[in-house]
Amino acid sequence: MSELEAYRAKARAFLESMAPKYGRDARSGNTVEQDLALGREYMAKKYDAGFAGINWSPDIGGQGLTHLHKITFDAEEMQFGMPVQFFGISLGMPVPILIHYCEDKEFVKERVRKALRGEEIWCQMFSEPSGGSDLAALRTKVESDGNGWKMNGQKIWTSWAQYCDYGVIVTRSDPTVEKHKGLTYFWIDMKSKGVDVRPIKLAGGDSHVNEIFFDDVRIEDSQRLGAVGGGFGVSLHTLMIERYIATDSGGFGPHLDEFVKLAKRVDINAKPAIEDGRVRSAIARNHAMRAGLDSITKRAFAMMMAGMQPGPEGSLQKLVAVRSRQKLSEMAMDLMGNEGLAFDPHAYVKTDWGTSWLNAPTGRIAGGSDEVLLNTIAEKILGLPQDYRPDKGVPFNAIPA
Amino acid sequence: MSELEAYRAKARAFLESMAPKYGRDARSGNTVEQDLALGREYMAKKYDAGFAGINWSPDIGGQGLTHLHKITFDAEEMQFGMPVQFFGISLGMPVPILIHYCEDKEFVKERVRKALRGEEIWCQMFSEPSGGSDLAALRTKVESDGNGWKMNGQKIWTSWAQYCDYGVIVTRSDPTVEKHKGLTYFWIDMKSKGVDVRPIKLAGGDSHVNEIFFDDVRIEDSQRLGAVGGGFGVSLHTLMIERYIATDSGGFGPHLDEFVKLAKRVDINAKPAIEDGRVRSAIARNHAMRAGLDSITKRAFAMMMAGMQPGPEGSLQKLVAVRSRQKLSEMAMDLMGNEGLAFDPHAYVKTDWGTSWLNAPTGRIAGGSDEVLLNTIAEKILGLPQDYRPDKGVPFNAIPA
Amino acid sequence: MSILYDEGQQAIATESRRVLDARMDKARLLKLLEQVGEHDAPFWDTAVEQGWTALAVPEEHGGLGLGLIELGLVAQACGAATSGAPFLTGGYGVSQALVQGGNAALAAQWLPRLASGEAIGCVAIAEGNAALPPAPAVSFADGKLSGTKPAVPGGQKADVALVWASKDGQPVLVLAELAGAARNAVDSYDNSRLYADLVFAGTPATELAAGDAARALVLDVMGRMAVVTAHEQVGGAEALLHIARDYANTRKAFGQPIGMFQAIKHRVAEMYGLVEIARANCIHAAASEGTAEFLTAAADARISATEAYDTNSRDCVQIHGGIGVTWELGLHLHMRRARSLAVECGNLVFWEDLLVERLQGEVA
Amino acid sequence: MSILYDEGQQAIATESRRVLDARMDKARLLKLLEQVGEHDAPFWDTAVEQGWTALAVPEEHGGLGLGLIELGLVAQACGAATSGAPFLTGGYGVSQALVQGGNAALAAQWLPRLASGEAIGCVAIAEGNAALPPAPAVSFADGKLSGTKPAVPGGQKADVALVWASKDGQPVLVLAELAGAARNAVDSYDNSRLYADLVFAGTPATELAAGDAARALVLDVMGRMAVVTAHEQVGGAEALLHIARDYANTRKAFGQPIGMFQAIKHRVAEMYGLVEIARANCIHAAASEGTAEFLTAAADARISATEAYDTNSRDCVQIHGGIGVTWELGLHLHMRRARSLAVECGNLVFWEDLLVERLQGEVA
Repeated sequence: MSELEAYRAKARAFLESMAPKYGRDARSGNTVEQDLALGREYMAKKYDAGFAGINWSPDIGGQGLTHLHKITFDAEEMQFGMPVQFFGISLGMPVPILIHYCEDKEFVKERVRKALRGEEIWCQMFSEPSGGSDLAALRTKVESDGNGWKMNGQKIWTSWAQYCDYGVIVTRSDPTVEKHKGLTYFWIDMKSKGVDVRPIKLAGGDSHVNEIFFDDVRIEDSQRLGAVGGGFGVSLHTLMIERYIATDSGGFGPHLDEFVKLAKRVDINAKPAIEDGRVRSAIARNHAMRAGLDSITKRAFAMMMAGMQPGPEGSLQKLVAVRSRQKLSEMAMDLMGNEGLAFDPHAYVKTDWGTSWLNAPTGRIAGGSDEVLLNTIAEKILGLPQDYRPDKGVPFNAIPA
Repeated sequence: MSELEAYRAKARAFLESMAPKYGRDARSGNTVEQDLALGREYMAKKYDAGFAGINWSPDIGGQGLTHLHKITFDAEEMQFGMPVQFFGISLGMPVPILIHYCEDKEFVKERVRKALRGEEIWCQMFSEPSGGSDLAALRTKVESDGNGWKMNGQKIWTSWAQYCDYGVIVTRSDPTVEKHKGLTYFWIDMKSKGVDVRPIKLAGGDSHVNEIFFDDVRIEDSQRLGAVGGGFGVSLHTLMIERYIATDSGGFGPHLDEFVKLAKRVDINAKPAIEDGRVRSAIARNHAMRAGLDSITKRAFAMMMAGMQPGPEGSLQKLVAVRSRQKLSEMAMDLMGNEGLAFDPHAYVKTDWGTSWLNAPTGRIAGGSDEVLLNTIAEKILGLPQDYRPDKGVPFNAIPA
Repeated sequence: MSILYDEGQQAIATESRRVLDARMDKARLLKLLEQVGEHDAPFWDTAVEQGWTALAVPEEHGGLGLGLIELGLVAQACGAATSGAPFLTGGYGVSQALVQGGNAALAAQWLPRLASGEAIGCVAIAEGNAALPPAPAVSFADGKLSGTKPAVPGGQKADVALVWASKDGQPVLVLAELAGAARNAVDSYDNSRLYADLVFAGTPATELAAGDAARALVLDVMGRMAVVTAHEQVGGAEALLHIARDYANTRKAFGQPIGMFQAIKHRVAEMYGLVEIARANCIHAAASEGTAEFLTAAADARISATEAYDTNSRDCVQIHGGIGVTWELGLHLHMRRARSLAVECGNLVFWEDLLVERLQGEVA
Repeated sequence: MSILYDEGQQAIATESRRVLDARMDKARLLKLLEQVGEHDAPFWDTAVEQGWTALAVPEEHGGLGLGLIELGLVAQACGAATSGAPFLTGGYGVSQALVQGGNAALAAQWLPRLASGEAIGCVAIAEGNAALPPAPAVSFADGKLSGTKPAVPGGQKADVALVWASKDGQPVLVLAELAGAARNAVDSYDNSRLYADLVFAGTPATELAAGDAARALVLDVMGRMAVVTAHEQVGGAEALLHIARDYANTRKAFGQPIGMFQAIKHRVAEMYGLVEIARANCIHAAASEGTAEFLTAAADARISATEAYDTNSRDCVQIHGGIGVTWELGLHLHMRRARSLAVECGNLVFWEDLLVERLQGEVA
């Protein structure tokens, strides 16, 4: 057994010991608040067991293992349905950026420990109402204020901000230069005066994202991460930290087996649905697509194990998987006929077709819309020209609103 | 029976009398040249019987009937597979433009009579190698030459030019103004010195389109149609003359009945293909699509009969029908399995799936590509903004090549 | 057959759109999504007040004696407004069965009440996942119904139901008063449809047709309801087209309206194509009422309208980006309605099969 | 299973691409389209010279003893070049049947000749429109074959055929020398595939497997040929992706490269996605040779590769506009090959069904 396989076995043993108290079944019926409390408990257990900060340096409280160990643990953990959704972004992006850019190392160590133990949560404030896919168009502004800064503006789509203690934020410090040049990046205390977090209810009924308003919020210059005017670079760094996080070729919806089971259970015009060509085609095409994505992931993993950089085809995962999940979910609802009209708003997205369908549009937009992903593939991988950009080379405050 | 129905009956009687000598079966196996000779004969018969220039003024030799009479005759004629493909563009666009713009009425009358009788054929020279979807980007240039003009350049995709006596052409007379402003329109004698017509072989193996090279071709100013610099307007007029020509919801490929027949004849894994859901879905979706297009056409007809302007939805016909025909043809070939590997390059596009498939790409490009049609729908019908156009407002000779 | 709307029909279209625009309240509709057992009462009052319930009921029974064309136009306006009550389609299904069924007394008893809006009708054909079970499990014997019909639209509040049942191994269509039946409300993703499992335990009912006559009648009723629903779907799909177009023209990204990007622009053009093809099929189907080709035309309309509404709701949300998935903006009202209407009165697979079986007969 | 290519495999990929790039001649291939009975002789000479015919033949029979991974890489290069001879896949099918079949003498007789390129093999399984007829009409009795196999790839020039036949109501796989069979050349849209109807009238043949063993063997052989073909399809689809990308970057319309229009740009990105998914499935399938999941992986590869090649040939032509449909530019070489490969060794419907039947077993 390779060292990595031994690690996987150890992780699995730990997770199995945790599952009765923290796993999918134990969480069933929890309110968000109950689930968060349970999640904090579980994170502390994970920390104590040595499965926190797996690939982070021991200097700041990590385990000093490789990215592969981290992915291995995450892939195993995903199967148990642990209440970790609150901590994924926190530990995935803001805290690593803090580690990289913040100069007060004692402060960093304390934050890292609390974030890993689930005692504190960090959010990432990038998007704005006017921005959408255009990150550099942001308008939240900071102005010099004594030896610090004063911030005013608004962010949106910030996950879990209502439960967060800290956050990282990119702001416009200079509107007179080209739009991606006048940005500066900070960390802030979410409990600061002038910060107002308002949850946004989504189409599926839940409210895990927020609008955040800033009214003369005071920021010390020591909270700055990177240079003044260097915020766009830090933002890109943030987004690129976790290139190969655990993916799901099912687009974070139900496994294809669930569809096959449904097709075996129900009839189409008095014949088993699984014998119907339409259903067979959907199953086979989805299987081939998912198998391809899985094979891409496995090859990326193998390349990382061999010390190589994985290929760019990993960027297809979300685009292809979530779009397909949306249509497959619709077809599953069609097959269920009147039986599928019933709906449980608390059902699990990976086993319930209605929930999967209702939340699929969010998946196709969050973390890069289909259109942005296609543009990125075309430009970055294939070398096609950028779209026409009338805002290019123009000072931010000269772009027509 | 309405007057129009009576007309339809009369047309049908004429066509039935012609079919044994000129119809689909009689033409089977003809070379292009034989077919052209037969076509000329048929056109003369049609002229003598009073079915030529149906909706043209009696002043110039037409029948003085309505556009509806014309469509009625064309729809009937289409069912007989007469050899009229050589004359469609000639009578559809260049000759009407000549009638409208040419001031020498005796000359026009003579040309009209010969064109209607199939003795002379006209082509329309618009596209250029550098142009593609961008009509106004054309480069074929004319320069003043005494009291006339001298033309140099190249046109492409000109249907049947190798058999044509005359043609209409749009040229660049002034490269120093914005690209759609410096154009001038002429008719020319295709036998003039300096005109070199070279047939282009297409993917399906036939050569009904041509490249045409012009080397110091002399044009009299009396051959000009419209004002100097007014060529773009005359071109648009040309393209809009026949808005509701006879359409075909099958995308000019086989009728859906042919597909149903095939599906009844062949098996999929030892069961009749017609019972397979994939096949059923293809049939049903295509039927619904074609029925919708047919209903649009019938409503347009009804509106014209009521003296109203038909709705813009008529512009969907070619886009939707040809694209669907391409995929349906592929599926038919799949269903035929090894039997469908055989191919007759002279098979009829409306009954043979292989021929339909091989020529479908031409259909999706000629007469406005899918992309141009979608742009037109978006801009002209829905009021969406035009694409970015860096050539807008720029003199033609200042646009980077 | 294809028709141009006459002046009266155009007036119905304009007026129904106008009234619904004036009274439509998105906040009210959003609230209904989270309540089981409530429909959009102001909409239903409007429908009754405007005489929409009477539209397709024969004049001798207190109706206006109009047909599918007119009802379709109203349904289209209702679809655009995601109006929150399923009774119009259900009431039409019941009244058509009464008109065509063989019981004049029953027709005389119920049609005037359906026309006036005093009574609410629903149609219970489906069982399990089957839109039209060939041998329904709900049974009819000695004038009494037994068994359960799942998730019947309007079932929570209807007074009377048209029920597809079995009697001595033969199918029958019967009319049952629901006072004597239990209704288990279904919590759904589109709650104003008022889905209920109707549980019959010896519920008295009256036979309208049996055997082959019942088979022919149930198909005709389903075809008619499918055409009304297809109009409703076209109304929704067209509303989404307009919302998407307007957003693409006003929302800016990278310094320009997002409608300048062909990914957006061409998608909106495709949405238009889907709407117009479905609309054309709807007009044709409504005008084919009573002809031999009616069911074929109804299937064409149903298939293209379902595709249009599902696709346009997917694409309209996608064009909006983040704001498109918020509760407040309410695009999910259309998304949910697209799905509930796609399932009610037979899914795509059902209509595809029905259409192909009819075409098979035509091609020798 | 999924693998990274080792150095030797990478060298095979690079070298086969290099050789074919150097010797590929579009004019020659275009000419072949209009001739019945001719294949691309320089390509076939190259294949023999490079040892591609020997690649997957066991060493004891004069081969190189490599497997599907290596043959797949060569097939991918051939696909990119629309190489004009079908013998590589057919020869592989025959040699695999010989290796796995129960006749050592026959294997010893033919494998060295197939490896050296001295003999050409073809595979005749399909009948009518069925890729794998459960009860083939071609019959085998007393060591002799009777009946016709339609449009066999390579059939015009092959020396030996693997034939799927019936014997006493059981299926058999037999090997027949074609010297004793009639071949009716089929005029096709992709003539260098050398399709011929093989007419057996008492042609001598030797049995390799019968009954269930024959069923298992024919599926394995078809799976292997499907994986080779899928690699060829990926090669073609990838070539089209590159052609489309380059054209989008250079061709200008309305004053800018057409690749700036998202209708073009996003379509090219989608082409990339189809290629990479199919490629990943091909690698996985080739690496799964001999495992229990091989046929599932082969079906995944075949389905995604067929979709990729068909779609990319449609879209690459469309991106080119008028020039894309000219004979000279030759994109139709890919268009035609996409279709001929989609039909050879089982169409999409066949592989979808096979895949679903295997998945059905897995899901309890």
